[in-house]
Amino acid sequence: MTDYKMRPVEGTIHFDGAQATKGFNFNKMCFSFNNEDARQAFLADPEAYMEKFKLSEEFKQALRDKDLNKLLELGGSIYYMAKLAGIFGWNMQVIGGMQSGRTTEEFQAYLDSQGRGKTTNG
Amino acid sequence: MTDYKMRPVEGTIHFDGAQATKGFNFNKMCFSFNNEDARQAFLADPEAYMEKFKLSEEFKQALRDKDLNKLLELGGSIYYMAKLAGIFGWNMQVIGGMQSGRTTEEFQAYLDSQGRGKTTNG
Amino acid sequence: MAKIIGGITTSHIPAIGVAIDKGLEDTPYYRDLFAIYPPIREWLNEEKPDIAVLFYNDHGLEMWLDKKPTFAIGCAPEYENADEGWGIKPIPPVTGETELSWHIVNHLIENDFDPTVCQDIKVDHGATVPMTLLWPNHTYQGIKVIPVSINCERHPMPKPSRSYAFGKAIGDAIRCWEKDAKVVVLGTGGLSHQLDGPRAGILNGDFDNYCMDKLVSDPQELCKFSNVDLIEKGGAQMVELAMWLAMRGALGEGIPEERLRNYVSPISNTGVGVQLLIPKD
Amino acid sequence: MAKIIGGITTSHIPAIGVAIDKGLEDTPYYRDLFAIYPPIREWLNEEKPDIAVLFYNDHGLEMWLDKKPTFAIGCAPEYENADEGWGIKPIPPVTGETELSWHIVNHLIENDFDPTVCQDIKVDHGATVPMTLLWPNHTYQGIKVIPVSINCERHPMPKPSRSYAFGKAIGDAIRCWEKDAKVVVLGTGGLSHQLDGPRAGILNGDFDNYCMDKLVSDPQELCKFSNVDLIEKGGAQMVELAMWLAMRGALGEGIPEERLRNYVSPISNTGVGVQLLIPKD
Ligand SMILES: [Fe+3]
Ligand SMILES: [Fe+3]
Repeated sequence: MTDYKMRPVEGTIHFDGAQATKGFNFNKMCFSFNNEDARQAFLADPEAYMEKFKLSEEFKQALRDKDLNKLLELGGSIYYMAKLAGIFGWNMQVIGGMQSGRTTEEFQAYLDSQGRGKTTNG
Repeated sequence: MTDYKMRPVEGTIHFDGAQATKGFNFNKMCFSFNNEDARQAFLADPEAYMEKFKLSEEFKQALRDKDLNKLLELGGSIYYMAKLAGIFGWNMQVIGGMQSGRTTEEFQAYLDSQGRGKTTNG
Repeated sequence: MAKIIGGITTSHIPAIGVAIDKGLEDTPYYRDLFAIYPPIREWLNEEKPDIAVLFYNDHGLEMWLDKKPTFAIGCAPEYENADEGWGIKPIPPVTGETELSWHIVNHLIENDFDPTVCQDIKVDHGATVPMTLLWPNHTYQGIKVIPVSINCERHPMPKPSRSYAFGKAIGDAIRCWEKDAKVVVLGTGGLSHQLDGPRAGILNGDFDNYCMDKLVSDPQELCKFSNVDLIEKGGAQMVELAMWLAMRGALGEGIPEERLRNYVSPISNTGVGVQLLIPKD
Repeated sequence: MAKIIGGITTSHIPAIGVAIDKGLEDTPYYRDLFAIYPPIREWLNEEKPDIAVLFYNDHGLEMWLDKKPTFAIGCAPEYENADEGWGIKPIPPVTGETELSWHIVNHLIENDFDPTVCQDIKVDHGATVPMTLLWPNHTYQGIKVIPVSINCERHPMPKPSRSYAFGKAIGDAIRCWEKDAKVVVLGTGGLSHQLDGPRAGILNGDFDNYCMDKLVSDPQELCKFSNVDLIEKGGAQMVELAMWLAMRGALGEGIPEERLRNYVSPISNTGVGVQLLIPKD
């Protein structure tokens, strides 16, 4: 018998079958944001738009709160959630900061602290 | 080196990659016939409907002629073409006859000649 | 642990669905065919499986050429069906079983299969006709279903040996699922028929019965066929044997008991086989 | 006969596409990164490949959870791209190469891979950013492209060893295509990055360079990793190494020449590696 449970990694929620099942409606809503009209419809009336995709109250509240970690925990996939960036004017450093409890500047500094100086070129 | 050409079978056009490429627009049109409104739109104005799906003149003429073998030869897939049955009121014995050069009755007799008597039950 | 209690093969041709809709089961044309279903239903009523893993092929409802999977497995809580263009009546949705679905998907990926994983698909008559035949009057809604589709439309199609191996991996996955559940595996479609071209109408009852024999005793023999071999022997749609092989693969290596068999030809343009196989413990 | 003349790895992060759109290539932030592309373009200009086989992953444009392929291969004459929701500009479509696509599909099915076969898909930045980087100013329209996508979003994802084997089978298929054609293989995405969760922002330059070393000399070492191993070492999106492994698989068994390498970190949230590998004859 094989154990298919993925080994946990701290600070990471594996987007697996269980998560994908829980988050389906939410991810479907975010998937719709590939379309500009959909983004405008959401911005015009977020509550109605969330209702249209049958989001649970937990999902609705997490999105009202822009609580990205909560959305991940509930079953959000970062690939579809990234489309929220277009709606709210975030970039990946903003999102990174929001999730890791840093300001955008702190997040940028964290990135730089790990990377810069390791450039190999040629 | 492997030869991927499928062995020919008489009276049969293998629906392979080359056929699927040639027949894409036609099959896409037939795929649309899963929808009742689409079937009605086709019936109301077949020429406009074929044009909308950018069918080649060869495909258009074969469909005007209801020449099923020609449609297969051009790249039609029987799975999507079967949806024409709903539009034209054919069943599978009618279609079988049309393709094998038989009346529907002859086609039914051909089927029966091969099958009946081979029943095993229990 | 989950247990596979049996395998059932059955045709899924639309004509059968239409015959049920119209109440034609007891007419001379259909009587011999429908005679087999009451004893199978009786077995199902006695055994009461919790879950059906249903191998079928999509005929142009959901698995369109835009993105056509070789193997696709449903992971949805529910599967709708829909208008297919020629008059079969849609039925209320079948219920899914997401937990076992994902368990199977995990097992398949671990074992180097490359399925397309479906959280939102409609199933066509390939799935709904067998459900209606085996669990009539909407009783199918009492069983959870995992639809698994195999490309039988556009070449290249999976080799018969690959479909068998795919089914075998799914059987292994079911047997290592930690929940107590009784699972029945359905192989639908076939047997000999050809819908397209000048050769339309070919049937091969001898080959069909050979396939049913070997399916029980020695499925490896059937795995030696290429899809063109099958087309030559039983017509272009004989390739639907893929689903029978997948079902048989799921039953495992030992020779199962063949509890029931039926073969009637032609129904519509098809040689229609039905089998009930019980795996040895 | 067709010949694989080289393999190129490159990131496909949207930030790079945006930087090109805005003309930021020569700013301090981007200079080191963009320095590598002129020599690669020079090599491309000299070698003039006819076809690019491009491994990428879809990020939620076309391969939605409804029917998510493990491996998908394009067989279309043309691939559009589209609005992805956060501001990268769509570019004119890339041109396909259906004949080689189908040849590859036939070879894959023959060798027990189970791809989803795509006659009509849109490609996302995973494919368009590399095309724009390597063939700027719309010159990518002069090369035929076969996009091949690998699921890097939802677990279970193909094992690194499976992605390598998949690429290897595609390489074998290319080498046995009877047409004279020069083919370049592109592995896009990676390297270390994590976009999601409290651990967002992790980078691992040492591991990235280790991967680039082993990709050349001993890709089997990388095939020993599970996807969780990669996530631990390089973040949740380190799994995009799948495309690098597929590219390397396509180059064949021998150790290629590493003609060029570049590594800059961070660009956006990512450790960005670029390599040009030339297979030995
Ligand atoms: Fe069928
Ligand atoms: Fe990516």
